Amino acid sequence: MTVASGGPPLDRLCALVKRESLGGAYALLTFEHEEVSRALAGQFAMIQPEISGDLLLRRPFSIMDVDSATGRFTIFLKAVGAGSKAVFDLRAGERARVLGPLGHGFSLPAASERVVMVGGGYGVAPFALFSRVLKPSPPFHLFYGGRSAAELPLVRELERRGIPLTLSTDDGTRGEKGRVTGPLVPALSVGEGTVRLYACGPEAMMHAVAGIAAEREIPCEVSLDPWMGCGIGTCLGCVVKIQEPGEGRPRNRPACTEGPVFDSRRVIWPQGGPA
Amino acid sequence: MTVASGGPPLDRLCALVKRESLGGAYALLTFEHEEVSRALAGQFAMIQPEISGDLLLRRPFSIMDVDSATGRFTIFLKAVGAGSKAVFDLRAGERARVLGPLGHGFSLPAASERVVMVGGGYGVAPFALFSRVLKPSPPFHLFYGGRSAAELPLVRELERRGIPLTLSTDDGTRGEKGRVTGPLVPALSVGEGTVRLYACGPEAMMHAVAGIAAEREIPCEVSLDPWMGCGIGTCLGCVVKIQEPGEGRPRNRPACTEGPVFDSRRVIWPQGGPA
Amino acid sequence: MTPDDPAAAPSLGVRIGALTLKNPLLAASGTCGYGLEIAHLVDLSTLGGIVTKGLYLAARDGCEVPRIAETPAGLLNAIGLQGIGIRAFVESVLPRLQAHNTAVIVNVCGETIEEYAEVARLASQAPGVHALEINISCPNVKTGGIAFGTDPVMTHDVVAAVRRASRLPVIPKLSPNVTDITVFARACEEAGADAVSCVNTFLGLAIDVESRKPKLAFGTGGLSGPAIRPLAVRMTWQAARAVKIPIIGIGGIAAANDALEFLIAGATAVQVGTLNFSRPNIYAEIEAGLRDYLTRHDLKNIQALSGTLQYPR
Amino acid sequence: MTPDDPAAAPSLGVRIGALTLKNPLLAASGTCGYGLEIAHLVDLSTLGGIVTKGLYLAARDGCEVPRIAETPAGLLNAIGLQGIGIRAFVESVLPRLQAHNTAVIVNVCGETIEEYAEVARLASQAPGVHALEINISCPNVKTGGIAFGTDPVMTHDVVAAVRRASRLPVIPKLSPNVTDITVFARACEEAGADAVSCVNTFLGLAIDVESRKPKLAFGTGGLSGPAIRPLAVRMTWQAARAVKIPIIGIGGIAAANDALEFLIAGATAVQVGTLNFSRPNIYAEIEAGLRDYLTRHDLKNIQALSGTLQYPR
Ligand SMILES: Cc1cc2nc3c(=O)[nH]c(=O)nc-3n(C[C@H](O)[C@H](O)[C@H](O)COP(=O)(O)OP(=O)(O)OC[C@H]3O[C@@H](n4cnc5c(N)ncnc54)[C@H](O)[C@@H]3O)c2cc1C
Ligand SMILES: Cc1cc2nc3c(=O)[nH]c(=O)nc-3n(C[C@H](O)[C@H](O)[C@H](O)COP(=O)(O)OP(=O)(O)OC[C@H]3O[C@@H](n4cnc5c(N)ncnc54)[C@H](O)[C@@H]3O)c2cc1C
Ligand SMILES: Cc1cc2nc3c(=O)[nH]c(=O)nc-3n(C[C@H](O)[C@H](O)[C@H](O)COP(=O)(O)O)c2cc1C
Ligand SMILES: Cc1cc2nc3c(=O)[nH]c(=O)nc-3n(C[C@H](O)[C@H](O)[C@H](O)COP(=O)(O)O)c2cc1C
Ligand code: FES
Ligand code: FES
Repeated sequence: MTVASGGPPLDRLCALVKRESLGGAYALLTFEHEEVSRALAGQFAMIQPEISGDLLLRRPFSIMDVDSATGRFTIFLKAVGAGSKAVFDLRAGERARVLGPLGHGFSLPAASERVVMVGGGYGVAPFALFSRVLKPSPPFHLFYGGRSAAELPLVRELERRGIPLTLSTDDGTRGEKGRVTGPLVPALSVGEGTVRLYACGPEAMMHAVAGIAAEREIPCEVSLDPWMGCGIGTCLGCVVKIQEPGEGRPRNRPACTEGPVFDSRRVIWPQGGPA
Repeated sequence: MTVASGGPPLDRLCALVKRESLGGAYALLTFEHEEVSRALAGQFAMIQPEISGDLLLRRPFSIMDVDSATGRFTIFLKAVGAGSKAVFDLRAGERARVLGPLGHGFSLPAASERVVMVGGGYGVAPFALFSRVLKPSPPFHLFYGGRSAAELPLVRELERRGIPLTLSTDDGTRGEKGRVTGPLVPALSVGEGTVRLYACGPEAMMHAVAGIAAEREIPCEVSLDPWMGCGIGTCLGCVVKIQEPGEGRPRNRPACTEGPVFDSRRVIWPQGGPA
Repeated sequence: MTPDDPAAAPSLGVRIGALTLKNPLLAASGTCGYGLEIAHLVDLSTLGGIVTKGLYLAARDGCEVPRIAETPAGLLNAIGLQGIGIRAFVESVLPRLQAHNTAVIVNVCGETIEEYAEVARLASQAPGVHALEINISCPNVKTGGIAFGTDPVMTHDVVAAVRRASRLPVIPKLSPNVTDITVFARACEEAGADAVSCVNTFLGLAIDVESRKPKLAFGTGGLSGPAIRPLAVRMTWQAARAVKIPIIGIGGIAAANDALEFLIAGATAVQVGTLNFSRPNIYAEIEAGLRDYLTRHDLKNIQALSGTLQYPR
Repeated sequence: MTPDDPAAAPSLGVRIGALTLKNPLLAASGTCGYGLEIAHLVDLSTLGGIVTKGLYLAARDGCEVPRIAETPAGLLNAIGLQGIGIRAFVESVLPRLQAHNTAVIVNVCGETIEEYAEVARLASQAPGVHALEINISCPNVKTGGIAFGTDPVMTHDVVAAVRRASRLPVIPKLSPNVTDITVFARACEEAGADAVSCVNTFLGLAIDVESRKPKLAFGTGGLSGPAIRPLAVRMTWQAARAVKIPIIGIGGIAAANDALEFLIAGATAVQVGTLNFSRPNIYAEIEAGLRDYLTRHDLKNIQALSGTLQYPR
């Protein structure tokens, strides 16, 4: 597979070319979409089955992998509600409306920076793609946490790709027991060079990572996960509170066009607290 | 296959066990539904895919065949709009909500009566089932008409069942050229015994057959085809104007519960005219 | 188990004035015939009750067909209150209904205030009628109907007249086709209503573009079904804050969660309408869902849920 | 080919007062940003025009999230008119919009009549604004908005004030949350409006039953999308019969046939709202459908279709 650079988004009715169940509510879905096959890590696509019944809106999914040579991209999907279930239920050969690539992805680390990625739940998806553009030196590492072993369905795929992994589960059924921030904190002080953090997952997890980063003054990017209606900045449903350096107070910014990846220092969390 | 007698309807979520395409918008669909598998000819079922999107109502379909031994029934379906298309698009193994058997079927002929059936379009379906309960003597005959050869998709199936057939098409691409009433009229005067007419198809066709029956004082039943919302007499969407013998004037009667099969002399046609 | 036993099954019983329902689920007027039509598919004794198709003094033929058309997640209808008339109902339907052990609510119609009162009087005299729902909100008739329900003074007068004609609980059914539903809920309360049903159908129009005619023979029709649910929930919430009498929430209920929305918004009971057509056995599913919800949320009875919406500010 | 050539392609051009649109398809306010946001996905020059997100004098932050929730075939929103303010629009957006060769209609908002007039004045002075749509119908703000649009006197006064402040075509946008939309259409006509937009969103409420809170942070919201189409078509038909000025039909348009329903009901142009979110390139499909319809029905121009509904009796 080849990774190429992101370009302008296009809306296409495109076929699901491959569907791989990962057990439970998880699956990998591969679509044919030239523009999205050139997406950058952290970008996403808005997806809806061609026949979508009484659900009007598409749902956002991160790009987990791309192959610009064949014009394909893959998402890692967890069916949680009606919209994601409809995409989950697609069978190979059926078509979906796919608009992408959308949003701003992760910024690349400086040559000297050690990359530490923290993924929770389906939030681990963009790090599969991100790992492909990272150089092995300085080393990068992915902390992948979930509620239980069954909620870490991407482990095998990440291992297959040779991504250095540390696993954790809330219930201890796989990896370290407890939050993903448990093994993360000590790891930040081990190893050479400066660290750069990237986090994507449940809000509470990202908030915690942002706090850790703030405390240690580590640069950190978070990929926010608001509910999105359009993906292109028109519905204003996905706004997040962002404090831009020059501005007097935080403003509501559409995460779809100005994010979903933000510098964690700019984010005003609903929970409040440090960051 | 065995035919048994109709019983009370039941609403079941049942599997599509077989789907046979007949080309174009036509297909034969076989479902598992014990009660409907004991339907009488002329009865129907209200059907909707389990996942029906933003379409609220089921659609009515005549029972084309039953097999009470295996608890299955078959419909002959033409996809015309969104509701029938949704049923048409079901794949084997998928489930549908099926309520049936519903309505009153055709009454049986007297032992001496020669049966002449007239089917147009998907209206031919109930005659496949009806033919199974008719005795070969006195003989019965089915006139099957359509716009063109492509609109007679059930011919092969009817032939396979050994049903005596006369075909006609408006454009002459199969059988006699012209309306189905063309070959019908002369046939009524040939042969022994008294005739009993049964018609099911487009309204104009049934109106014409009812006129022919009235002129010749032949008993005739028509299976009316109004738009139905519920199939059980509650929505009052399917009413037809019926003049009952003892009543001063015609009344709106639900075709789903009082029909769909009516004595053609009772029907007040929107077109007016004899009947 | 005593009623206070914390492990007791939660109670679904509700009270609407003097009327006690074994659960808050009613079949809506015009969507369950006179009850008997659905009795072979639904065990009526498992329902809180049924509301009959609208009844005038005399039998009526209703509108011409087409009478119904589907719209996105909705149903547009102009049946025009075809019905057998109150006398035929009392004589030939009611006796057979009683065996089914469910509350019977008669949907009272009229072209004049006097006719409403007379239908109410006849219904009240008959044994086995438990309450009267006053239909001042049908959009599909040329006289009466919605004309009463979109004028607060006429609403008041019809309700007061029915109130005088009957000792049964009187439940006017509000029209949603108004700027401010609270004005009408209050008019009903002042006229002596025991509860209000909220809401009837929304006036709509669907056009067949090929013929350039309305899809319904009558022209306009009433919109029902899940499409209208957010509007009906909003009106239920508004009405519940405006009056002290109970509200029966109606509009697009297709699942337990939908019924819960109305209850949380302030309804005491709910009616299922359009969904009866496609899901005649929907009540069992909704009832199970309500029980499950009460258990999960540790609520002893469903009345405790009514009006518990935490509205911002 | 001359315009009278029977074989000429049918014309989609329409006139709304002094405003000429190359076709009757407009992108609705609040669903296309300020136009530029969608320009990489839709060739704006193929649209009749775009209506901007609502603009006040100053920038606004809008409501808290969640701001949108899906309902059956509908969308409930309470954005709360987040926007950059008229001055920033005129200075930084308008110059870039002009290159796109489409009609630009500014959606004018205000908390007071004076603010409406001032926004209108600033918009009218700027080059490249083709008309003003007066938003007197937003249900998601605490001051102004729907309060103006559900009172015929206030409707009249706002429209008259904007009329005085601007020479551009003035198009008040009606609220559907009223008993009789014709009263409001007439008030607009009398106040000097050049057309009316029909309609804004319907006030709705969706509840998250687990938390017993509204699904939207603001509480209630405005319902849009195919769910409301039959209601919006009915109102368009009523308004078109009540006034002489043109109507712009809005509500749940998702296909050419939907647009045709509004036109046949009496609209001169239409707006597509919610469907922009899921089908940003829907205009090409609708336009092709309109052309096909005109050809099949042998109509030379789309204006001939307006109000051709054959209503019974
Ligand atoms: C940038 C981005 C990338 C994503 N990437 C992935 C991915 O790679 N894989 C993946 O599986 N998922 C991903 N998601 C999440 C995915 O989009 C959601 O799971 C999906 O939108 C949920 O829709 P649903 O209809 O299935 O569930 P819903 O029924 O919509 O509910 C899902 C959750 O959202 C909440 N919710 C529903 N409506 C609203 C609303 N109006 N406002 C706020 N909350 C609401 C519900 O309460 C519930 O908790 C991503 C989301 C974003 C924003
Ligand atoms: C008793 C009975 C038995 C039937 N048996 C069969 C069968 O065996 N096989 C088969 O293929 N079909 C059968 N049908 C017809 C089938 O039910 C229809 O084709 C189907 O309901 C059409 O629904 P649709 O959604 O596909 O089309 P729609 O989009 O609903 O349109 C189909 C036609 O119905 C018209 N229509 C739509 N809505 C209304 C309305 N509200 N009022 C009046 N007309 C309307 C449309 O204009 C169009 O001409 C039967 C119908 C009845 C009543
Ligand atoms: C076909 C049909 C017929 C109706 N007839 C009546 C009626 O006779 N009297 C009445 O008060 N309401 C009548 N209604 C309104 C319903 O009782 C109910 O208020 C409305 O449909 C909204 O609920 P729903 O969305 O669950 O259908 C009718 C509704 C439909 C769809
Ligand atoms: C998210 C959203 C934001 C909206 N913002 C505005 C607005 O700023 N001004 C306005 O007049 N209408 C606004 N509307 C209303 C639409 O312009 C339109 O009138 C309504 O959505 C009905 O059309 P539809 O069903 O095609 O969406 C908004 C609608 C939505 C869904
Ligand atoms: S998702 Fe619509 S503005 Fe971001
Ligand atoms: S289909 Fe509903 S009454 Fe016949």
